[in-house]
Amino acid sequence: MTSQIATLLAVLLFPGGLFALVLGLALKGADRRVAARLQGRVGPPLIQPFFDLIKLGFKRTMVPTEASETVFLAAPLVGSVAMLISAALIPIAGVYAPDTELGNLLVLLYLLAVPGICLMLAGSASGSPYGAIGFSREMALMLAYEGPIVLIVAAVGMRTGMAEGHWVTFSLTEIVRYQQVHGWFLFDPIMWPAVAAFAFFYPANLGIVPFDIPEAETEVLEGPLLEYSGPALGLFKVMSALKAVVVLGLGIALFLPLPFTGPLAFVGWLVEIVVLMLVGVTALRVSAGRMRIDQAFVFFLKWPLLLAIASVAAVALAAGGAS
Amino acid sequence: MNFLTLFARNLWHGPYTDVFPFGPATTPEHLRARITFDPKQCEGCRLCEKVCPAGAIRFTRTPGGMTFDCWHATCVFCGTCEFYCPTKAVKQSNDWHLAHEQGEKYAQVEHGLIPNQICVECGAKALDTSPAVSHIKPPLSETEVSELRARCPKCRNKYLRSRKTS
Amino acid sequence: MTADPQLSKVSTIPVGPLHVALEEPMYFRIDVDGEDVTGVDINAGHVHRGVEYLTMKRTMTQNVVLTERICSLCSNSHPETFVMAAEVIAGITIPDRAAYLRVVAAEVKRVASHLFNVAILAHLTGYEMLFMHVMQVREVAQDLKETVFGNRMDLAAMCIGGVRYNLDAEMTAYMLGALDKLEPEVQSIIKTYKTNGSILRRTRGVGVIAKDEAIAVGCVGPVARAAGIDYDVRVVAPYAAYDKLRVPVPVMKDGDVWSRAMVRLYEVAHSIQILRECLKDMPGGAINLGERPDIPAGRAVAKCEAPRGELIYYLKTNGEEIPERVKWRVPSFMNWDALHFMFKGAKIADIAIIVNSIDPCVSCTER
Amino acid sequence: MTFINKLKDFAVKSPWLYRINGGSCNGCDVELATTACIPRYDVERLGCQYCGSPRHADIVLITGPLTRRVLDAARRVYDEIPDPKVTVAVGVCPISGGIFRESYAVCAPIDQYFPVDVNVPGCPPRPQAIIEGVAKAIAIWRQRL
Repeated sequence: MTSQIATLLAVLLFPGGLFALVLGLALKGADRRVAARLQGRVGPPLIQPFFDLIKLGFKRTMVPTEASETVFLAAPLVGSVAMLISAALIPIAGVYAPDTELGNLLVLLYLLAVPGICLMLAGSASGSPYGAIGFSREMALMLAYEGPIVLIVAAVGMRTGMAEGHWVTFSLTEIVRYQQVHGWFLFDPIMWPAVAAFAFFYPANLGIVPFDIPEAETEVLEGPLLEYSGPALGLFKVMSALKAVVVLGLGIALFLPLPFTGPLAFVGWLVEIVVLMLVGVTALRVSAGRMRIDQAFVFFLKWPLLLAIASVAAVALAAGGAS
Repeated sequence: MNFLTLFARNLWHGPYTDVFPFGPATTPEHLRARITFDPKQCEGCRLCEKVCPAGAIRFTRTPGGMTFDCWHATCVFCGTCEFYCPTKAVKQSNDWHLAHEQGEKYAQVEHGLIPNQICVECGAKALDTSPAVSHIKPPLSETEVSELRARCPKCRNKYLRSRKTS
Repeated sequence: MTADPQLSKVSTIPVGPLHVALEEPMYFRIDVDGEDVTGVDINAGHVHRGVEYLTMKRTMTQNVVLTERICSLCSNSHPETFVMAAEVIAGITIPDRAAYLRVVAAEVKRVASHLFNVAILAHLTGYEMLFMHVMQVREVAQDLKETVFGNRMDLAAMCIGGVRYNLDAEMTAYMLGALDKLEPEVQSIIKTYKTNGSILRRTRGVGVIAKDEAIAVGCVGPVARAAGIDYDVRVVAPYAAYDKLRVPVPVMKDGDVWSRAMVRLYEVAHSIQILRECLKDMPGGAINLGERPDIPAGRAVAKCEAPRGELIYYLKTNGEEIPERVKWRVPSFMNWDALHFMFKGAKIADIAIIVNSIDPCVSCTER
Repeated sequence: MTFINKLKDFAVKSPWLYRINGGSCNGCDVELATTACIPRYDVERLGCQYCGSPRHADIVLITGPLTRRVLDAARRVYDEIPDPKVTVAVGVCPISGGIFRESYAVCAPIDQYFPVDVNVPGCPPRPQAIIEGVAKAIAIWRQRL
């Protein structure tokens, strides 16, 4: 019973739920502010995403006549809930470790695919031709980036698992604990291909330039989001804010968890995620142009996939050499 | 320029943003915005009404004289009226604060009245317009201009003719 | 490449008339096979305001301003060509200083117009920082227009028989200062567009038109010059003071979106040089003929090089204040047909980029 | 009630803009793009953001004299904007028809078709004047929330 309450709290309050939502929105605000600075502007206040969200709450949600209403309204809800749960699966080194039953990388991977699927559903349910193009682009992009991430996760799992004496582990808690003892995978040359592949994965998953192709405003108006308004649009904003926390948190857990405990570890984790957001997302987003979907697809089949395969091979070879 | 240089430059320089609307905005001296009208200087030739491409300027005969109206909701701020006005009674100021709420839409007018006067010579009712004096030789003195102004168009002609002969 | 079997068959998507990527209302019906464009149907007329009809309701003086409002991006070329046609009919030679001042107004507009177009190109490729940087550089030109001419878009520089604005020593110094600020920035922008991967990836080999196709549809302006056609009205048939100035004409061979952007950027750099030369050689004297000249009955054709290409005016008068007929052929009208060639083999993502690359001025074309 | 009012005070800090081009000569549209996007004016300071879809918009800016051909499209798009919304007419053309007033192809003034709230005269208005108009529109929007 207590474990169920703990899980519920983890999903609703910390580190999922409210905490992740506030953090995600704050990250988005920081992203916009810093992007503006890099572009030579003042930019919006840090808490602008909160204002946006409150504003959307006061607006009406309009359902297009051609849309299938249930799917149209359910898509953002399902996406947000999936992200809420996955935020509870991300360990914060030295502060929070998810329930071993829950804290499984494979579950997380499935949950991470949900927002993409929701966007696809939203696009096709809205009945607009741009939504349909958004659907096909999102699908293509997902096909392109889902392969590498599975391999990356496998490589990390194998590296940890083999060192711990079994074949492979999918427990994030174990991966974090291993790194706390043996140092970051970021500094482990064998893991570098995996790190590089992950660096290609997260912009695509977060849908930022150069991979914001499904939502490209100047090409397909905002694609799947075109027909959304009011609270439903707000839910999509919530989903994307949570996703930023989940994906960046996953990156931290996989490659650079801090070896501290207590408040210091928590503050350290916050610093890590903010730095990742500003350097990895904001700077990238403003300094590049968008790719075309065919270019992105070929690009993903080439580099991240190769790197991911290389990382699995490297881990396997290293383990073979050691034994 | 590569993006890192641009990053560095933007961060080093700070935002390029103007303070407006939280502070004053820069306004060039020659900005063409709100039309102003000075009835004292108007010659009453109605050339501005004729050249105005948008039909924003209207002169109307009223019992009290002749009114000038420039509708800022129609004016295209081209400055043609100012350019052709022989006495520079119509001028374009650089006041660009023209945004208004819909309720005030029909109040966006520059209004002026060229009043009637009684001719000092013949007693006829005529407009108190500024006399066109630029091409007269020798140039009129100030007292002559004010004397000329106090007359109706007919008596003005008479006045000028008598001046030439003297 | 198609991911969804539903979309693998040809479907039609409407672009516009109100589309965020299009500055103006324009309506395309695009047949797509997945992401590939298979057919384009351009549906025009959304910006038709009946300007040709209005020119026959207004006097010659009023028409100078009316033609300026046909389009704000080439707002100087329209009245310039119109007054040139009127001056041909009336047999007026404008003062030397007026001729130079006309060149100044035209080149300032060209700088702003071209920079706007290349900035939008960066915007359409999603490269926001470059877009903002170019727009910020363009602000120098905008400030120059506002300070010297009094408006950021419509200069109101032309009148029949000369120009309406004058440059004193202070203004000249200000303009030279602005040009000094502009020039290094433009050079660095040229370098960026030449080397930046994001731009090159989306623009090289996209929207290609070959030289013979460009000749066949009669392309003009930067579109023609990017396809290897060396044609510039300023050189071929000099007007105003262009016969006394050195006008370099940049020509490129590839005929793709990138070449068109580069031609525009080089022209910006050349325009700055022309402006400097103008300000240096500016003769003294009158700026216009004073009164409003009478235009006798007659017919005339005049042409000039607008930022988008060759602009031709036909004017017929009957001795009255109101012209009998005014007709103009705008550069975008000629470049419009080139879109059919450029869309061949394009992707959905390229549509906006290709349309923007001819710098379409719908409001000129549809009046 | 005060809590709701407080929330509304926060909500007005996020006015999203959408522009409808009613057949304008580009002048106002270019100035809108300038106002919206470039560092010098940076409306994002006010929380404004240009959106690609009418469904996301709060403040709609209409330019151009509203040609007959574009009228239906403009009305359709206008109806897609969820309430509460505020309409701003930018430039003299939508306010009165400006220089195109007498043309057969022009439906201006647009207040016959749309409930206009704020007018920003100018041909085209300077970006600062547009920002001033948007600020007025935000004040009206607060009352409507």
